Amino acid sequence: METRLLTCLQALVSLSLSPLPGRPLTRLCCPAPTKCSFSSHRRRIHSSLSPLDPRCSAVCRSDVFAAASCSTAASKRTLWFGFLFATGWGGDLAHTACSSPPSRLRISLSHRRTLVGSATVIGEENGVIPQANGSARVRLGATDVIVSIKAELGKPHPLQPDKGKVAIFIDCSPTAAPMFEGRGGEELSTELSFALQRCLLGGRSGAGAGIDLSSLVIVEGKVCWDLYIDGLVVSSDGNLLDALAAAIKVALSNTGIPKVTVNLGASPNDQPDVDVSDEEFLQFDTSGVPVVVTLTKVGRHYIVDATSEEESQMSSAVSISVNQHGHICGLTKRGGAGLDPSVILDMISVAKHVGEQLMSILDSEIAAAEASAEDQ
Amino acid sequence: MATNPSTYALSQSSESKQRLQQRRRLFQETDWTRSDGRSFHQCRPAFLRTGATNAASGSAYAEFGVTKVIVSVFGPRESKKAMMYSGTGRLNCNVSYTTFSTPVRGQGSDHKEYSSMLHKALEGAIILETFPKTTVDVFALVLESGGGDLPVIITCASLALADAGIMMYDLVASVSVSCFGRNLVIDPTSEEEACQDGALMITCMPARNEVTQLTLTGEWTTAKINEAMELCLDACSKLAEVVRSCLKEAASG
Amino acid sequence: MGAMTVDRADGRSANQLRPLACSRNILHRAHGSARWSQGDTIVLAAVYGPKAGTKKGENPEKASIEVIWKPKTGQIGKLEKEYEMILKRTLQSVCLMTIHPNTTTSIIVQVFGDDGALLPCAINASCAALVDAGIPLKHLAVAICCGLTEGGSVILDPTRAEEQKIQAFAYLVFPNSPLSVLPSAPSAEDDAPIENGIITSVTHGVMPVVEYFNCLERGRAACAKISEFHRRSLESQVPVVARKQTFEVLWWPHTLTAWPEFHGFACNLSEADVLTVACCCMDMPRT
Amino acid sequence: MEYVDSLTGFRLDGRRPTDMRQIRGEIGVVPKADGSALFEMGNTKVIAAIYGPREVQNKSQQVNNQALVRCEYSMANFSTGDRARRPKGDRRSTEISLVIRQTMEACILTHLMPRSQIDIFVQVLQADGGTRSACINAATLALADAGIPMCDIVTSCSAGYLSSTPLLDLNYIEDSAGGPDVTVGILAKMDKVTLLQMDAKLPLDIFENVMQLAIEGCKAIAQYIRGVLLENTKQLEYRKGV
Amino acid sequence: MAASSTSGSGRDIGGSGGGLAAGEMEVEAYRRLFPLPFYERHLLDSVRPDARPLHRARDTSIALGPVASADGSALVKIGDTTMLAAIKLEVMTPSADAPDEGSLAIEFHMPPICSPIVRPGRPAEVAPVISKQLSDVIVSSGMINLKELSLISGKAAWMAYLDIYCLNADGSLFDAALLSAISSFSHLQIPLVSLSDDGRVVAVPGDLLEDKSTPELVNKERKLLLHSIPFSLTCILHKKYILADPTAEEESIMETSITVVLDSSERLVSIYKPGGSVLAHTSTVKDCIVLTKHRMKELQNILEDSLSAMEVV
Repeated sequence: METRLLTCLQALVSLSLSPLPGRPLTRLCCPAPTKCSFSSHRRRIHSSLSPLDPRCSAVCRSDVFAAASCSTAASKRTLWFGFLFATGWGGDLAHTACSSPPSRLRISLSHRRTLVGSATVIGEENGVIPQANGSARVRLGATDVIVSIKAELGKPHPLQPDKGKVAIFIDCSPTAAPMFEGRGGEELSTELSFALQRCLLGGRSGAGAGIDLSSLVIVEGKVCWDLYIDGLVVSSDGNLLDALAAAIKVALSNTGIPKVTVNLGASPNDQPDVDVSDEEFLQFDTSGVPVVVTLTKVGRHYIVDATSEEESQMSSAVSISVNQHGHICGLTKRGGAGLDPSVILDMISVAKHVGEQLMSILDSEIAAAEASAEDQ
Repeated sequence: MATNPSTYALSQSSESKQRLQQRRRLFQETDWTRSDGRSFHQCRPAFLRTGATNAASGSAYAEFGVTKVIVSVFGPRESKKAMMYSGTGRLNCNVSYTTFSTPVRGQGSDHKEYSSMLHKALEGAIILETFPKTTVDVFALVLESGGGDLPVIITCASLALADAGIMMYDLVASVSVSCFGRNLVIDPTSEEEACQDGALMITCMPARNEVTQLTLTGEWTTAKINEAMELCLDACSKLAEVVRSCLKEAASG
Repeated sequence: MGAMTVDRADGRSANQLRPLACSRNILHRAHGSARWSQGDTIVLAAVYGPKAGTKKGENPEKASIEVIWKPKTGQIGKLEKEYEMILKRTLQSVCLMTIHPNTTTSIIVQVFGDDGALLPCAINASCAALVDAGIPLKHLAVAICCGLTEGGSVILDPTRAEEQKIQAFAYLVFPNSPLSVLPSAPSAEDDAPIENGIITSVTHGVMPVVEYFNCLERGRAACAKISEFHRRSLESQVPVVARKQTFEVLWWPHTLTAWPEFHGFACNLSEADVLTVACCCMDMPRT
Repeated sequence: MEYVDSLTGFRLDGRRPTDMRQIRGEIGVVPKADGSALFEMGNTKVIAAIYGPREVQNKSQQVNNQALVRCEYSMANFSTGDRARRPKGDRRSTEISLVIRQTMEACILTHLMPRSQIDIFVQVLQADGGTRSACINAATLALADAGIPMCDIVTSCSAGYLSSTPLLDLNYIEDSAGGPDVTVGILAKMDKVTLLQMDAKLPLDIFENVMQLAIEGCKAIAQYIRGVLLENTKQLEYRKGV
Repeated sequence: MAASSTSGSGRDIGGSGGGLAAGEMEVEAYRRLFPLPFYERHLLDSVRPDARPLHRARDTSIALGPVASADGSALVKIGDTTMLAAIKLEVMTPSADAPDEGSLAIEFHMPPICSPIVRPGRPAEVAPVISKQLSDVIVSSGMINLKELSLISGKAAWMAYLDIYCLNADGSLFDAALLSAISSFSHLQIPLVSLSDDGRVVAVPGDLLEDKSTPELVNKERKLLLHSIPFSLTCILHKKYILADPTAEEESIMETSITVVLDSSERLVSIYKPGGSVLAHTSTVKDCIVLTKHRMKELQNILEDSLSAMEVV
């Protein structure tokens, strides 16, 4: 069965057809039908990007679709927005792919529709989890993750007195897959947690951190915010890391950190009194938070946003986090098969390109969500 | 001794704390000398031996500066009963630390992150098809930690696997590089690791020119990644030579 | 040597054991069980098995023994782990391991009271429980604790308070003396009778070598008495009537304190039924 | 603390004593599962996913004449007000898992699926009292979504007794007041009680009232769940073009 | 036949290089298939498969100070059995009923690398038992005067964490562990400390000792005085044979073992015989004690040699 699936998948990929109905690898068409009504506002960008494969001189066309729709339910306003985009060679690829000479690699990318939901609970802050400081739910096809952010007062690490602390914990709910039952999800959970930490928190010295830790300090060496980022995988259909990273970015964008007033104690050794305001909140700057792009290698191709079916046949996958400057903030490799160093460098340049687009879409949608929240 | 009272390790007096601060500032400058006198692109001397534990199918001991590691390989042997049937072999990795491996006494527990990283680094190099239905266990114990622990564990594990006669595509060598401002420093010590801006670790099979594992933290430009990768790949192939000569020595001796 | 006069808190002489008691077949679900007490040290042992299969790591060509130690309170620690191992190895040497190959016999040892000489008491209880379960044995293992006081005299079966005070003590386990109708088989290895051999010896504290041999001698003599007791209690076995456990409902006059959860398997009750049951429970005299 | 305003008779969150919180059920929230549902009771929000009937994973647990029903209850780290890392398999979640398993097992026609296994996974996203009931209701919806044969639908609701008033559907504040909390599960159509839990003192006549109130709550939920299932079936019909 | 076999390694026959002659292969096969008769044939000739006489222990070596980050450490090898012990001192507040005494915490670890029996996450059954035995023996022998570990009566005292790691388990684990424990205690260098302003005990770096501004030292002694050091020997009892210092293979084939611990003044610290099918008669116990006395002399010499070697360096 497994080998059959593999050959089938490979056949499909080499024909540049996605095994999912309605999701070609290189050409756009309507997303797979879902329950949610999808009134789309469509942006089509035709631009000549530098070719992804330096040996191939074909013009790369980028199609970016973004869609947002608002539906107002009786008691709560639900806001959905989604995007889907693809990069690849123009033309009718289903045919050219077959006839084209076996180039080193063909890059065929298409994200599933991402639904980032921030349900607004009556008169409160945006967020799916009302008791958290910030939260978000991201759906990527059948993958569904929830991220909640909680800020608590803590003490800075003695070796880094001018920085706050961030902890990332990911949990895989058994609802997502029976194999996560009991302690079965632990391995994946810790792997995801570590990968996200690597991508978001920068080096040991704190350089290159996506979350500005020094903004979390209240009194140097005494009081700081401890940011707890809790992720929960509710439904899993591949590409968990990208979904979680996007959810963290969105959740951080609607995170309100309470304003504090500090009364310094009489002597410098005293623990200062901290007054936490429950009315005024400070917004978090999320422009520096990187996005994660996972490129999964199936056969000779690498694809973005692999479903679990596609992941089951992958030889290896590289997750690359890209920030707004186009710098690489973290990289992890999964899967056993080795990769040629030049392929990795090539993947990095593709990820940079995809990441830029993902970033701009996420940013604009966050802005739109904020704007509409303020309107309310 | 059921309830041990809470204890604390001796903290260094304030002078040495200042020294640490000084070092940290020093690392930000463009030119400084490393505490062990190496140049930026020079690795620590590597000492490798096979046959550390005779109860295992294969084992190896590695000493890179202060870092000391023992890896034992068991199997191929019967998989756990709960495991489902598998046509290919399984690889099971575990990394643990001794309580005295770090300057402050630790818990000496398993290191889950390193265990899974070791697994990922090795599985691509082992020909799992050669031992269907069975498991090869790779267990590592870090006797003393002095920086670059994971690369040392991975390299030592590949030597132990070769000692155990497990079929591999190629030997695996691993090297890490730290980034300080503009400088790239290869094979960092734990003191350097504590202050680094970013790190890149490569595990590769030099003869096949394949990267089996790559991790990166901190902010990097593509050009710098390029430079660091080249540096590491070069060091990996040299390290693999050392491993190879150690195996030859063991076979002839 | 002789028995020097030693002052013991409970007025015993140095050679005197605390009152022994043994009752068997007290748990009706276990295959064999025994409760053994030496003064206030009380241990209940239950035997389950032989069950099919052995654990990984055990020799499947032989029977395997598993010991689970349940302390009176709290979690199992290093001391209990050590006891488990000693008990397991001791019982292994007593059982005929080749009769039921590839089976596991579990012995659960529950401590009720610890007033010194806990391990010997547990060994005696487990042995009685093995007999009760009908597990084939070579002979019984009889255990005793010998203490060495600061003054250099040996006391038997010390209490907990004595154990803590004395300089050293030894837990010794001997086989019981066989009552054989056959003339004793010519022992190939040694001329010494089997009851002189030590099955298990565990010592605590520093003692001169001669004192250890002194302990051995005294322990051996005491073990002969204990094995006599063992034999008598086995012979006079009275079948114990197993009491059926009754369904208990917590109640307080006119108030339900706790409603034991019930989840309908076959008995989906109607609302009226529930109340009837509740009323019935409350009318029921408390037993 | 005053849990029921003596003047207006309203509860802390503005409900009347016999009011239930707003309930909402949604089918099919986990696309990969065989059946799934989300159930909300006010701020309490749970997801249930069903996997099965499928081959028994652990052969030693296989039952030859009926299906094996298993359940795991887990709480998200962020489900309560104070963030806490929850180790899996603590006493509370084991107990609730058992309660849910036994309750659902009673209504599933297990004898129709011998030698198979049905897994019920419930995940609490937000906990604001009555998680037990919400989980059972979610599990019922999810089982129906998975098409698992049941003799009836089980619904559950809790009721308590505070400030000398029987209160329906306690929220977290009322639940933690320490008063009696009666959780009832009923088979709606057969009108039978299948789950009853209480761990506090209560005089019998009051217990009767409180239980009656909880049963009324269950019936109301059953009404709602029937509606949700009906709507879902219509959708299915429509999609299949029947 | 006796000389033909190699040390008791558990490796595959095929893995040990194809150079074995056909006759030797048969011996190896016989050893694996019928281990007990194989051993009994050897015992008849009063020799063991590794060419040792029955009463001789394996070669023993002690290396002091292999762990730089510890205050005292030792690597002990008895045959192939390898133990790495290290002591780390930390500061604690002594308990009220013993205000001028420090404390010991002894832990014996069997990491998965040491033996095929141990798997990660499931510690070996014997590890806690040996831990317990070790701390019993070390505490009851009175080797260490806990008062020497006191710093400031009632305020601060040393807590000595002794962690022993078995790197290679090839029989007689307790003997090797005990030897590594006493070796690391004899290597222990107590750091010189002073009291800081906030009442914590801090280390005084070596280069500041001459400095006048350094606060007053709390302690002066850098070495512990070890009284009556315990030494042990494990023997296997099989029929009427006594095999000193068994390997793992011997332990697995012949199950009855007896461990005798004597201190340097030849008093008995422990006789440990947990069950076993062979009964120990008084004469056997006496023989074991005599063997232990011989072994103690050997071990004392080895320990002294390694200590003096260290001082020379």
